[in-house]
Amino acid sequence: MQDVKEFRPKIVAFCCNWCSYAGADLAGSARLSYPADVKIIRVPCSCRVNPMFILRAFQRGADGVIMAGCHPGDCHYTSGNYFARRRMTLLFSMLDYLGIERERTRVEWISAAEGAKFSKTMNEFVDTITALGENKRLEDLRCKK
Amino acid sequence: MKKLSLAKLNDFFAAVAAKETLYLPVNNNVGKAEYKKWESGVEMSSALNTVRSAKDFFFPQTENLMEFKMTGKSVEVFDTREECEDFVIFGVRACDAASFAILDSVYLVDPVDSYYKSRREHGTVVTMACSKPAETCFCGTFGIDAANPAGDVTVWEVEGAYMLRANTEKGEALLASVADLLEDGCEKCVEEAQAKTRAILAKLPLAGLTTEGVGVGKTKELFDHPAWASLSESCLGCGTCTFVCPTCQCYDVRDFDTGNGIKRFRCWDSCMYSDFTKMAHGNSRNSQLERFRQRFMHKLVYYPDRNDGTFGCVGCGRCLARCPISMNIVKVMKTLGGKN
Amino acid sequence: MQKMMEKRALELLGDGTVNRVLGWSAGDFIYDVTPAVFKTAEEVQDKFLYNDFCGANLSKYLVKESRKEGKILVFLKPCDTYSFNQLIAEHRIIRENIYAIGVECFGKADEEKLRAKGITGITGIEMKDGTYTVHTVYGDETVKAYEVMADRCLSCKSKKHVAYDELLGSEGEVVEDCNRFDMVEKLEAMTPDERYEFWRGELSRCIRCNACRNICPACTCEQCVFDNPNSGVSQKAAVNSFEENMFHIIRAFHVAGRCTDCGECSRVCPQHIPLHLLNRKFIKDVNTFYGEYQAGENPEAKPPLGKYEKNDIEPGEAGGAKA
Amino acid sequence: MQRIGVFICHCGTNIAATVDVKAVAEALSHEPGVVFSTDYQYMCSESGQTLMREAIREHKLTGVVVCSCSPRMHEATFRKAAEKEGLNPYMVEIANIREQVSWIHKDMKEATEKAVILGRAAIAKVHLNKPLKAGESPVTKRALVIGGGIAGIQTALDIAEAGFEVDIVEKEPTIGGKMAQIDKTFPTLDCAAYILTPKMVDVAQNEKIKIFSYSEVEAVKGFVGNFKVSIRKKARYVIEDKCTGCGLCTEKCPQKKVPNPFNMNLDTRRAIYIPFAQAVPKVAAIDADYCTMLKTGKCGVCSKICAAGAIDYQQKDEIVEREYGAIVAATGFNPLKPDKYNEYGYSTCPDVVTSLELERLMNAAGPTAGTLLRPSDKTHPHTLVFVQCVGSRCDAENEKGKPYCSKICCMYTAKHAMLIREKYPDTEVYVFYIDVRTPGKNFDEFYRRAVEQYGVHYIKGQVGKVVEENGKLKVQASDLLSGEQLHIDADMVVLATAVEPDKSARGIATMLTASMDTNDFFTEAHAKLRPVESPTAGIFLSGVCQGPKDIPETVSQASAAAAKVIGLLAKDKLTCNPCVANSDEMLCNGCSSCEKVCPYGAITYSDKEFRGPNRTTLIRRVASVNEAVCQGCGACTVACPSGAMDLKGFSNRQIMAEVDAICKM
Amino acid sequence: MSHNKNAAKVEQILRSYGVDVRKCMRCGKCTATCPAFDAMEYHPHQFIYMVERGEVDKLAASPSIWHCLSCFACMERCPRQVEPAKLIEAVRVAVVREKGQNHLKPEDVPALLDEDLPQQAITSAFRKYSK
Repeated sequence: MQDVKEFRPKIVAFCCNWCSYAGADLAGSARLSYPADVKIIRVPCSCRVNPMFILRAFQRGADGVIMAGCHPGDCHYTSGNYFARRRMTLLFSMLDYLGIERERTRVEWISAAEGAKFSKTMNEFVDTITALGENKRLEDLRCKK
Repeated sequence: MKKLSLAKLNDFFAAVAAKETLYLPVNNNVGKAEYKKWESGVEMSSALNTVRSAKDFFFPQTENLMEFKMTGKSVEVFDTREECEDFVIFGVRACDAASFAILDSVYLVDPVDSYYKSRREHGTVVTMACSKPAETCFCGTFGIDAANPAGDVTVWEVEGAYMLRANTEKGEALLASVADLLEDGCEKCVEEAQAKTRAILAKLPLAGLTTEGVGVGKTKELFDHPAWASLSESCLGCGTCTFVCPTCQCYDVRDFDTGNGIKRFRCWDSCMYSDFTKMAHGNSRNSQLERFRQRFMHKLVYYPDRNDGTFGCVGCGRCLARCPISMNIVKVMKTLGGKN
Repeated sequence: MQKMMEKRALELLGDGTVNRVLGWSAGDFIYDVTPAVFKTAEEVQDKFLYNDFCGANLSKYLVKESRKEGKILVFLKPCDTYSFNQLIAEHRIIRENIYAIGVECFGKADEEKLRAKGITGITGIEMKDGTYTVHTVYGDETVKAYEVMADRCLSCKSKKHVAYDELLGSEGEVVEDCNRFDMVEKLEAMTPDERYEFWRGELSRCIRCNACRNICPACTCEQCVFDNPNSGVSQKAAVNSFEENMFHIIRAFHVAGRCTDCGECSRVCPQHIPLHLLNRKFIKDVNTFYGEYQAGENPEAKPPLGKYEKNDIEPGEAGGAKA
Repeated sequence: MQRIGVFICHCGTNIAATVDVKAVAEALSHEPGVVFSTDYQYMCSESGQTLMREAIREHKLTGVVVCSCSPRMHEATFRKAAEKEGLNPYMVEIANIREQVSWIHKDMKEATEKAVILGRAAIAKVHLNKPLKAGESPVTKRALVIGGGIAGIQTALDIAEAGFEVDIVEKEPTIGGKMAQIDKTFPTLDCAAYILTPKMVDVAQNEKIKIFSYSEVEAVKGFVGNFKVSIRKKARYVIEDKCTGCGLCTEKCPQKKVPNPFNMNLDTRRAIYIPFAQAVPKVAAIDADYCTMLKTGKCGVCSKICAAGAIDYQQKDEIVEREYGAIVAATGFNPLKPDKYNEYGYSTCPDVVTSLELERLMNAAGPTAGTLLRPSDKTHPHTLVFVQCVGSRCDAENEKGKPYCSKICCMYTAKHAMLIREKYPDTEVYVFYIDVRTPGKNFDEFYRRAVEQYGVHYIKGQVGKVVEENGKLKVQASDLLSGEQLHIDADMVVLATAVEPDKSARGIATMLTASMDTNDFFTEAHAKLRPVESPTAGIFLSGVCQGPKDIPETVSQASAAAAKVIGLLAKDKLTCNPCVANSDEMLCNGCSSCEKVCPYGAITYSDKEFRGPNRTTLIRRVASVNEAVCQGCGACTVACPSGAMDLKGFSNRQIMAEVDAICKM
Repeated sequence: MSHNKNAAKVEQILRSYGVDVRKCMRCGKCTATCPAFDAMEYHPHQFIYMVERGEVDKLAASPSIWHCLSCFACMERCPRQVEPAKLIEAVRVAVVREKGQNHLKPEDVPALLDEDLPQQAITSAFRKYSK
């Protein structure tokens, strides 16, 4: 048997401060674990997430990027996630169009009360990305060690 | 003079490629010619010329210079230079062949650009005389003979065969290495082919274009010429002309932070860009007029001033064909005084 | 048409309505037309041209020109009027300083298609009754206009002038059965792998000359993020596949909902990359997900990314990988 | 280059049991810019903070990274501690290694690695942090209440009670609103006038309250604490200060045939009128559409008989400019006009009335002086049919009605049925309902009383059609529980029509940049936690303009809105969140993309001069952000193609630095 | 009792006429409106509920569906756009299809037509009287 190093994906999660980041805190308090491959970046609102950040993450070696925000209608800033939803819909569709795996990007609406959903979503996402394997199509070889 | 029967062309390519990498113009997925590595089955393009010039071989669009890394308080520097191997470029036209001399005059004078020099030394240029020039061609204006290109080896296509002439030692060596595929050539056939080509060249719409009004010593006269305003008015400031130009040689040095260290690379720059030669105090040329003027003054005045009257343009016509708004060096020359 | 345009230009210059004319100026080979500002009647008489090779969209020049002293006359083809409107919507051009004349367009020719037919050494082109007689140093060639019509004109979305002060010819109509999304659909029907291969094949030719961006009437930023060293994403060269993707995805995203589909990006690409297919994907998606929207049609309309519906489609539901 | 101090918190064993805190401190000490790195038992404790403060002083730190619990927990604590030591609080960043690491991971090696990465990301961010200063803006200590119904009245009274000035803008000649038209109120059945009138008088007498009656808001400028409002005082042709409200003119005016909207047009009034006896202000107004003098220049009766000389036919609309710190929308509602429902015959049969019309028909001050009579022949009705949910609870695609439940109809119908049965025991009263909805204190008891004590016939079903035949209203209805189709010969049919927001609300919302839902109800900042605030700072909501409500609910909400206003006006200065958007004018195109996605209207544009190439001057339209209004969501930053718009504290480069640090291979 | 029996058939009926029975809030206005009430065993609001419950066969077997006059009053007045008349038509069509034969010859149709009749009423009437 060849000794193959187990593939551990790198996953960036953009979480809005008011819902999803609080949801992640709740997941933590409730000890609802999810893989350490997920690293969270706190943003004020999902509408702060620029498509450039997502591409940047892939460039720098991320294998999956997930954006989590308040449920539509519950945005702390009333409308931010609606705009974010349109932007991500178009961006993801474009990535798909360019032949970049659709599953590498995901949007979830997770409220501050949904610690369980946060954990479940992250577990699922890690599984999906692990199954997909390394990000090859949006990588920047200069950033590989 | 040697002769290569076209029936043996593939054998010839195979024999060359067996020793060193062979590049030649090939049609790409949209039917335009670009230089590609020869492999069995690859066919040479019949196009007059490639979209990008052959300067890429010696002066590529991007090139890593070195890397460095900070660990704690110290900086480590790594030489990332890759050893250049011998290669042959086949099918270079007279204009591009002439452009190498212009690049040499920049990069091979002190301080010598060692990256460029290494490539030049390893490269053998096989040129191909033109037989069907286009309306955008005006190499003759600069004294370049499309029917008799320079290069290490020159090739003419005559009926059913190529005539090959080695011009340099490198060229001799190349032909010697494939001697068993070659027969003795025919000087007369070449002369006939040249005469044919020259007859066509004389009929081209730009055949009468002269360098009158531009050239050595014209800086004062032309710098404040009122025509620059209208000529540059529609320029978009894109870099298309400079990037397809075989003689444009400006580059920028940039650092890329990979997260694990810095990669320092150089890449083509364009004097048409607003951030060209931007320095601490700002830009030296603030308006598109100044930038536009710079490009043409450089090719038509400053360069000849410093190089015994040799112009910085070889008349390949790429910028004429590619400029999004069809403003180009020919229109500039005509406006500044050159007669058609 | 050229005569009428010239006449109006001279009249308007003459009576002082405008002090400049933005039009197309003749070149050396009929097809190499340059956008130009004519300041005198003599210049107009001498150089003004309107023919089947006047494809350049003049509206972007108005960003600078409309801020200059006095009123400028501009000639706009139907598709240019959409860009014109969009620039007005974005406050990029000052309408009061412009006198816009709409001119009819029946599709423009693409000189690349002449070249593709092996026609070279062109010394002149005669255009008559939908036929071009091309004089070359190698003899004359005849081609039908539609054979060498630009691809973007073959899938023209609208022959309607949506903004003008005056019309020469008819106002025109929106093309109802426009086929401009055919290629997008074809790509969508491919597998992700095929799509990936397709786009790699195209985008890998990019030389980052910025012609697409600089000609684009939607790209009028004072400084592009990709040129701004402080943006953290500046790029000067298409160093590798990532940077090619990054530049083109972000550029398409930045003009999403603003791109009028004028097709200038693909026209000017020296490497013949079908960049319009990126923009059209966004246009098609916007139409599918958020209802029909044509940028530039109505300067008052809210852009699709500047509004929302509560029941908009979720990112996970849109598109999706095909087997 | 920043000088960064890193502090790893053990959080007792909360973190330290799973994360090798010493290893993290060691690893992070090698990061660029880090000059100090340590770990400590409890960073949030007094001694932990002291440790941090000493390090700031000793190592001249310019930035601090605390690896601890969620920033939602102690970010403020650490920022305050840093500030005490003279370090700008926004130079402190938190890496969440408790909720995101130690509590969810078991493997120590993995957890430690992740803690280091999160620490690195925070360090990378701090490198780009800039000291931020919260801006301040003054507060105009006066509130504007738009609408003078019970909601507006209550809000104004409560604000005035706290000592702040309040203006009420009411578009009618009097305040009082819908409640003034109502006869009795559920579930206590006390008279609306008895409870409303004293409040109206309080308003009139309160020195802090100024009423702009017969006036409308024309334009709103400014932002929270600093609104500038133009109010149009419509010409009423009566000088307010002179009119004594004696009412003589309203009796002598020869133009008698003016429909009386206060009585739902069931009777008439004169061209000069005071809407009702208890009107506040009690000042007459001339209806220009009917006044003979204004129309033809001949008459002048009122002017002749007015002893106070208050009539002024030359009066013009007047614009008043006022400044406010807060604005309350209390624009109220109207009952839906059921004229699209041909099956109920509202437009054709005078005896088919709406519930508000019935209120007037039962009111002592109404057209029938309180005796219930049929409008058609002024006879006493014996059989009455009430229809519930007219225009409420319709499908979203239904053009005639509204999708929501109007909430108050079940209760006022029970009230009507009960009052009629009490006063006229000889009547039969039928109520056709879909559901009877009575959530509220003593509400269901009230409804049950109508059924059990007063014998009102509640029938589950709907009325299908009403046809007038020989002076009777033939009502065809379904009784779903018995499975029958009923045919009732009724004398009157009463339609419980839906409430709909006042038509003026939409325009007002636009002026206020307050958002509205598809039904034109104002949207609240948070459906549960901020129900009386609009998402736009400084705009508050009171009454039915936010959603259907009964009187007690309206009054509570009105007081709640007042409390919020008082909280705002009590401040001398407003401290702004410094993490707000910021536009780089050198990069801005003025394209308005950002403005379109700003939920707060915080972005404005102006033409500015810039230096162009070669000593030229260019004028460009550029965006600027009002820091007092911006809430820092960042929507604009992504809408901006040129990158001119960025968010302080969460800048593009900061977030990308975090991305880089996290993804670093 | 299952709310899902006959799911496929119900789905087919609903989809064929674009009716959504779940929109019904059981107000009974359709039944209140119906001029053919007395002739019916089941009434319009029950049609809706029966389809929702999957009792299509029971409904199809009832003569009630043929008593609908297709006057569309219920459709006009339904506050929730449930459109009972359309549903009834859908059930009738399903019944007719199951019979697998046409009861009227196409060439006989024109003579029976009255220009003012709504199209749906015509086809509906044909089905009804050719039973």
